[in-house]
Amino acid sequence: MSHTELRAAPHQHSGNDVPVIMRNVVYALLPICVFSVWQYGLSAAALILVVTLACLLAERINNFVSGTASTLSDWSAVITGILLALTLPPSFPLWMGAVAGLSAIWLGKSLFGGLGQNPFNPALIGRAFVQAAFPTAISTWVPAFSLNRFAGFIPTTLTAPFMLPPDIKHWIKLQGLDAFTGATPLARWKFENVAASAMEFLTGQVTACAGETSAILILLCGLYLAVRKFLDWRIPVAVMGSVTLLSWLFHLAQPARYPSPSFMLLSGGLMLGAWFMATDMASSPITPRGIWLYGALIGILTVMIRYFGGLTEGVMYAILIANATAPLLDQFNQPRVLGAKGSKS
Amino acid sequence: MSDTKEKQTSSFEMVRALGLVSVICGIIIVGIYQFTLPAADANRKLALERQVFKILPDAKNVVTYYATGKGIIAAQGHDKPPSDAVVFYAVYDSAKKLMGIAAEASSAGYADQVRVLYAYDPEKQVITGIGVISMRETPGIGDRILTDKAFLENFAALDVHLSADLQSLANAVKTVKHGTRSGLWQIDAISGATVTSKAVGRGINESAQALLPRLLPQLDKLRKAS
Amino acid sequence: MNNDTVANILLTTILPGNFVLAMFLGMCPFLGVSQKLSTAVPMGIATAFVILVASVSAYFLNMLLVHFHLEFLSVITFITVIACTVQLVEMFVKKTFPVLFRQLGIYLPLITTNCAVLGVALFQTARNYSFAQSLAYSIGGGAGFTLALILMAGLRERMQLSNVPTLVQGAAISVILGGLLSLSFMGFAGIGGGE
Amino acid sequence: MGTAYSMLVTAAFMACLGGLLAFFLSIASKRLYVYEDPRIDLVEELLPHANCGACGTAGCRNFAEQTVAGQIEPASCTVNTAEQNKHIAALLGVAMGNVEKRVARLACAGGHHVAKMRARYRGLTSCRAASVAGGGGKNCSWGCLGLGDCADVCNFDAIVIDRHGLPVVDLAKCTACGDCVDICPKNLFFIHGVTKKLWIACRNEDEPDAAEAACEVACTACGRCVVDGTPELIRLEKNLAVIDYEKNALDNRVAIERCPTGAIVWFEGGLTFKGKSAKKIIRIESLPAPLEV
Amino acid sequence: MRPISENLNCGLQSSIDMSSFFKKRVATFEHGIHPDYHKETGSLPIQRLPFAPKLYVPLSQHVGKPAIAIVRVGQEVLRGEVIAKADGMFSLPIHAPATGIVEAILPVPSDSGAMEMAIIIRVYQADGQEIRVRNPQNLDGLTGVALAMIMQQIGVAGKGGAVFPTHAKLIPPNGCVIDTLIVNGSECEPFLTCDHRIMVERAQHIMTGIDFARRVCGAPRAIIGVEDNKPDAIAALTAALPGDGSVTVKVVETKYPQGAAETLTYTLLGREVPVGKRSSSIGVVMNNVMTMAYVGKLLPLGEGMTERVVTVAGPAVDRPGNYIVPLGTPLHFLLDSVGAKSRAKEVILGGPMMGIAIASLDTPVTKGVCGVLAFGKKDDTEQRTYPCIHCGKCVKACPKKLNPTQMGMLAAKREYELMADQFFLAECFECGCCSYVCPSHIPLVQQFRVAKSFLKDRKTAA
Amino acid sequence: MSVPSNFDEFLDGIWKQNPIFVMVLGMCPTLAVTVSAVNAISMGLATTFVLGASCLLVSLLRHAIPKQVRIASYILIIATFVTVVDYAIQAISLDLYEALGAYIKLIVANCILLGRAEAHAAKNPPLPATFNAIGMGFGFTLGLFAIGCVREILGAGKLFGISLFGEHFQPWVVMVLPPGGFFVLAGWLIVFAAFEQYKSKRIQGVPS
Ligand SMILES: Cc1cc2nc3c(=O)[nH]c(=O)nc-3n(C[C@H](O)[C@H](O)[C@H](O)COP(=O)(O)O)c2cc1C
Ligand SMILES: Cc1cc2nc3c(=O)[nH]c(=O)nc-3n(C[C@H](O)[C@H](O)[C@H](O)COP(=O)(O)O)c2cc1C
Ligand SMILES: Cc1cc2nc3c(=O)[nH]c(=O)nc-3n(C[C@H](O)[C@H](O)[C@H](O)COP(=O)(O)O)c2cc1C
Ligand SMILES: Cc1cc2nc3c(=O)[nH]c(=O)nc-3n(C[C@H](O)[C@H](O)[C@H](O)CO)c2cc1C
Ligand code: SF4
Ligand code: SF4
Ligand code: SF4
Ligand code: SF4
Ligand code: FES
Repeated sequence: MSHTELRAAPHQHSGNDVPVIMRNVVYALLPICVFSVWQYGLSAAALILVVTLACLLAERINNFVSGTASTLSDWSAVITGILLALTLPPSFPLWMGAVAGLSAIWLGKSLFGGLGQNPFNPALIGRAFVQAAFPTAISTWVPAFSLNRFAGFIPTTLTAPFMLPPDIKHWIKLQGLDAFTGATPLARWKFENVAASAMEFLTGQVTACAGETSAILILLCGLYLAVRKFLDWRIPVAVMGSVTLLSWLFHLAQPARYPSPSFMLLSGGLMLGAWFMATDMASSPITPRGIWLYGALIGILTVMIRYFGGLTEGVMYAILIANATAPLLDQFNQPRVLGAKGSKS
Repeated sequence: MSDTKEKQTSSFEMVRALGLVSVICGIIIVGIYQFTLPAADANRKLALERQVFKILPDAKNVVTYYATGKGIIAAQGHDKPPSDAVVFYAVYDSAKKLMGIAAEASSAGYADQVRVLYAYDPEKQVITGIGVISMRETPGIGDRILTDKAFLENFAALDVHLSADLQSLANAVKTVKHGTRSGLWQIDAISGATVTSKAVGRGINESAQALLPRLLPQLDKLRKAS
Repeated sequence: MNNDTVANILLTTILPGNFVLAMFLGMCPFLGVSQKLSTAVPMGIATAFVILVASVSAYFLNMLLVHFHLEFLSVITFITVIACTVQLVEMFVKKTFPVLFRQLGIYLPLITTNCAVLGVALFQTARNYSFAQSLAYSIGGGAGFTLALILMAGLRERMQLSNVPTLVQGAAISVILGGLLSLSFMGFAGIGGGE
Repeated sequence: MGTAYSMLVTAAFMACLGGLLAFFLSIASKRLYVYEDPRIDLVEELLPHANCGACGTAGCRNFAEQTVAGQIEPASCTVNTAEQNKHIAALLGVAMGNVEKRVARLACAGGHHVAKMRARYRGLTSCRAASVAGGGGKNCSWGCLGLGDCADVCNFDAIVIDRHGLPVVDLAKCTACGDCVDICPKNLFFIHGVTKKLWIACRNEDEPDAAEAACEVACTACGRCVVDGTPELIRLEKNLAVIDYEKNALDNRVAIERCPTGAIVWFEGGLTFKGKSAKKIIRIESLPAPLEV
Repeated sequence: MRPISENLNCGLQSSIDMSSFFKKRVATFEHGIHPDYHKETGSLPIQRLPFAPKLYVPLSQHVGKPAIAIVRVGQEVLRGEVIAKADGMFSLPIHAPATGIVEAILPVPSDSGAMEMAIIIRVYQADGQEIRVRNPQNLDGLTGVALAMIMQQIGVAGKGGAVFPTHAKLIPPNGCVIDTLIVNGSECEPFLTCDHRIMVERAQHIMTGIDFARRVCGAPRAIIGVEDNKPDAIAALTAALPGDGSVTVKVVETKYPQGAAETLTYTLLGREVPVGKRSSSIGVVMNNVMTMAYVGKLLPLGEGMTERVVTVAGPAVDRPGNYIVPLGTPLHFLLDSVGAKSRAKEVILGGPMMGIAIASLDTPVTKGVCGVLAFGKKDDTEQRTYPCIHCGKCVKACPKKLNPTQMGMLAAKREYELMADQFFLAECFECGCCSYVCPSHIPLVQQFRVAKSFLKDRKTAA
Repeated sequence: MSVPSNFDEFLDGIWKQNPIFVMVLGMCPTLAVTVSAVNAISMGLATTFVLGASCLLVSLLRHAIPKQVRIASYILIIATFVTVVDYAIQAISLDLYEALGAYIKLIVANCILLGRAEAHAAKNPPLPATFNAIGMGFGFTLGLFAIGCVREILGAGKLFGISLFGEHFQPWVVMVLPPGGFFVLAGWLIVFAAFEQYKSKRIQGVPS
């Protein structure tokens, strides 16, 4: 008989390895993509495709430069791409989407050493980068369910690279939606004090980013991942819990000024953020107590920025700032070792 | 390096050395200050006039005044405004006729203080234009207050007439969300740059509230001035 | 006179107008002393303390300068007072906490050349802050500096355990982290400002 | 206000300020004075800042303190260039000290081409990791696993793993820091003075036959070196020849000449010599898969 | 203390609806994992394995000092005869596992890969191989150390894995009062079923052993903890319980590593073993069921330990089952007998979670070997490892509530001291839950073993 | 000291000890004022002047100043020259003064200055001290300029205020915001590191 083999214990494995987890996240994201394409048409489809390809390209180039084997097969760059695309407005010029994808992977991930090493959520780094770089384009909104959405692209989509996107007021008029103000529900609330109804949110009848429109769908897809233990349920629960609690307190105190918890939960990127982006494991804490605090911090910051900040939406920045605190949260919330006295390591 | 055991320096030596260096440095600074003062002042005056000409193109002569609680005084001869004074500039045309008042308004914008100069027409009691003195707002967003035609329209005749008791503005100047302007005293914000727009409105309101009640009763003094 | 309320100044200087992340003050210690939490925290606190002292002394010094019409001496007098304060603190720490001194040794003098300290003195004067406002400004500035330093230290400790590519190791990765932190802090825009 | 006047005020103001601060500082510098020998800083500056501890102190600063205090000789820092150490000695006016250069020596010669494997280890590329997983799979359980932990920890890049999977120490680069000694799970590295020339490159304590079956260059405890070498220099212990370096290790190359496997070697001029009767191994490729006994 | 009927009820309940979610949950600890159990051999009765032509009997089959050989090469030995004597209190004698002749005293491979001294016995194939030498003694009224000294003579070491000499473990350390003897029947490792079969077939021996053990350690009560996936064992034990209620059976959740001393103590008593201390400091001593069974069987007869029950299983084994194996049987013979040798690629001593893969099939079965698993060719593509993605699954799996993520990252940078000083490296009992769940296939436990081994070497060197 | 060695001192500051890319000092102005190339150059030259002048003075006075008041005196000297520059710029161009903001005054606190004064000027004769200081200053200017160019080109589509890509260019606003400063600096640091690595590989590649 030839060589026996020596491997280290344990000799069994759960079978849920990185590609399996990542692939499942992609599956969970697909329904959201499909819904968003149905809502916004060709432009949304093109955007999702281009951003994802940009992410994959960036990842591959990075492999090439650093001389490592291809890491595309771990699927994480696909998630980054899809999530990033879902947080951009459907009318976002494709070239800017590509910039977002490249910066997400390079700035947010590769520079730190790739998979798992990134302290910030790469997709959100990509979005924050383009939000800071192209602030006008990223706050230009188009109506959902416009009539010709499958007949052609929104004019801004095909802007030539490095050029200013054209004005789309005229195009929106052509869609027969004169009343359209181009404001997201959050902006409408913040500046006009009009809160959209829960029904609008649940069915996606609002103006917003490609992937933040049907709260119920996101919730279902997130639940799938939570049930299969591919994400840590504590994070969405902590985020949604703290948002509900805080906005409920504010709402009780001044109902006219502060909207109801259900509005806060359903509007903007909260659902997608809580279920898919705050849960990015690389940039969130690992210890159970750290995770609860992290989720709560995201919730609190989101409410604070929405209520008191200059920006209308705060989920992205809340997650990024909470990412920055994650190492500290971990350090100060080490699990209590069985048999150790006290609560700290 | 050779004497390894340093000896303790006496206090006197230290005081002497530091004192001496201080004095020398002080004198150098006074020297350069005095030397550059005229050029810097000239520069500042030039800059001011340039600004004023932008909002009151026919201006010929600009005179600086201080509006204090006790009345208005010309800045000439004072090297420092009295503590409660509001600085403003009386602007005269080539016929030496008072053609308007210019004053500075400032308030916190998106990134930093936004400082604007506005022109006031004392006859009509309206603001007739604004120019930016300094700001660090985001290019492409905040700096649209300089370029956005619709926004500048607001200041073609922004109503700042005083209330009956002459103690405050009849209607406080206010920046409102884009597309919701409903009074002549309101400023229609730039969509996407609301923060900066509000800073402009807030600054003008503060400045006008402080300046105009002191200024109006004494207008004649200015008319006669030149 | 400036009309910002004390609370607004405090909030603004800590979050959206963070000295390090938005105003670029005190970058050198931010990049230099943020390697480990154990040195970042004392450094942050020491700096915050010096900022406070500098702000108070600058306030009174400025009154003196204004009285004598010597405003043009502001830079030189402020910085001299700061330098001496730092030197005193340094001697004090060396004498009383020799262990801490060994850890912070080379960094203490750095506080002198920390732009944040002089920056507070100069900005509060330029903005005509009252005493209370100056105090808020300096406390907020110090707290913001410490906050940024601590966040950075946490991130950098984590980076030490990651596989950062060799090319990026060292200064570059800290600068990038600083950039990303700064990008995140843009989310606070508008908090504490106006309204 | 005249220029002269403002000059005067300025001068007076600055003088007061400068004087006052200097006064405070002078008081403080007396009250809070801590004496520290300035030479410590100077010496530290001349050190390599490797903080490796090879000199036996707790890092370079500590070394500087100790040299200044005369407790340790400058040459004890083996990482530094001799040049720099001379500077230190000159600075302090002390003797350089005469510390023999020491290097790490490997007590195994069983590369893949001469030593058999029992099992194939799969997992982390690390000797210690392999060694905790059932010993690493080498037939000789004392032998080098060749996965390069030592090369990995050497801060001075002094170790490379050769094509037979054996670490080779670059004597010029090795500073005797001892990291490789600590890390090797089989304890195969020893720090030795370069002047000690005799060396047993094997640690196999197995019975002679088993040892030779496991590795072609193992020490078979045949005792020829014991007989040939200076009396009492070499002895046999647990099926291994052991050199007593207390008893003049410099001696005698004859001790190696009749060794049948070449387990005892002679270092000279940076080269390693085997005896004349040692088997000549010309194989390059790894040995074939082992047969079950 | 529970009445017997309730215990029975518990057992039945769990046999009907094991993972019943809505009903009252069985006692358990926090974290841990639910691997695939593969307990098919649990229903097969124990069989006897033939004697190998040569037995390799290592002198060190327990932790503590190795025994000292008292036979010469060429000497004839009888089955049951002492062939090596104990070297002090923390040592055990070795008995000849078969009648035969001492062929040599040579080092043989051990599970750690190192060579260890062993007495090699050529077995008389014609012999009937009954136990030839016994040394029964009067045990009546003996307790404490006196009983322990006699217990030492039968050479029983812990069968739960740690192989600590049982008599020494049972003597309470100075100042400790033992209030509970926990008998560990959880057998949480996948594949292994030898404890299960022992509980089913030898319940009476177990009870006798428990009685002796309680007499040594002075514990007023004993609790047998059994996982709820072994209803027949629970029923058998319950039926054999002594009437006075001093011994009880408690059903615990089937979860890995339920059987580890710290977790089982926590499950049964809610007590945590303090960091760095032994369980005796909280009044508990724990023994494995098979240890108890052997004590119960051998002690009254004064017979030495010459064989043990071993689970032989795994995908590459043709006739898996539980076998009584003479100590010293080399693995190649064992695997040949069950029809596995030609297919086995990887052979593991112990269970798949904690067992050690062995390098040489010459390695003999010793007192601590509870299972021999043989795996065939694994798919040749190595399990690809990824960098740690910070998923924290390991943190949420570690039954000791350590922080494997942090330790793993530190280990990768060789920060071993930091792991020990700040992250309780020494507390890791190497259960393998962290590696099992790690989606990046990071060999965490192995890293921790490396760290421990490094620190230990450094300590001995210093 | 011969002229070539002075020249080496000068080059050292520009390349081997470049204050921005190698020593990573003086970060505040590096990040704050580099939104345009002109600002960057002006800031760099102002710093160079202060650096040169104060190092000269410090070197001249190096024996006259007691150790305990060393730092205070250096600071005084530096602050003097900073004030000089401050007023000089006010006299030259108010626009520039506005653009550079408080950072001119903050040159005082620029670590490079005190560092040079302490580490070099206080230990060396005037000529090499000044050369070294000016070299550093130019190195600093170079670094600022490199960053300023990128930020102006991407952030405004211009260089030295001249539009490069026509009026339809979409400026990358982030470049003129604080994070952009960090990113561009990091980019240059990486380029610098890559270059050094390439160089050292080349040297090692030569058989010895
Ligand atoms: C998960 C997620 C997170 C988001 N986070 C932010 C954010 O932090 N800030 C932001 O301005 N927009 C964010 N968006 C987009 C907003 O929900 C919203 O559409 C947009 O910000 C409104 O733009 P305006 O306030 O500039 O008009 C996010 C979208 C998603 C899907
Ligand atoms: C990078 C960036 C820069 C910004 N700069 C400005 C600015 O200079 N002025 C301003 O008013 N708002 C600025 N904003 C704030 C947003 O545009 C904000 O959404 C807007 O002021 C809200 O008002 P809106 O309802 O008109 O969109 C900036 C936002 C970002 C992300
Ligand atoms: C992870 C782990 C799992 C264990 N599983 C079992 C088990 O299933 N059954 C068992 O009897 N002992 C198990 N043990 C050993 C026990 O901790 C304990 O040492 C043993 O039950 C003591 O009995 P003994 O001395 O009779 O062997 C395990 C230990 C560890 C660390
Ligand atoms: C539940 C879950 C959520 C994820 N969320 C994100 C995300 O928001 N952004 C992202 O770039 N990658 C996300 N990923 C993918 C992956 O974690 C990410 O690419 C790593 O951060 C890369 O190191 C997610 C993965 C999972 C399993
Ligand atoms: S000498 Fe030791 S550490 Fe080095 S390769 Fe051999 S076994 Fe590994
Ligand atoms: S690790 Fe070993 S080879 Fe490397 S320098 Fe230290 S002693 Fe020499
Ligand atoms: S092996 Fe150690 S660290 Fe891993 S889960 Fe088990 S006890 Fe925890
Ligand atoms: S399970 Fe693996 S990948 Fe996840 S945190 Fe632990 S070590 Fe990292
Ligand atoms: S330049 Fe160094 S702290 Fe500002």
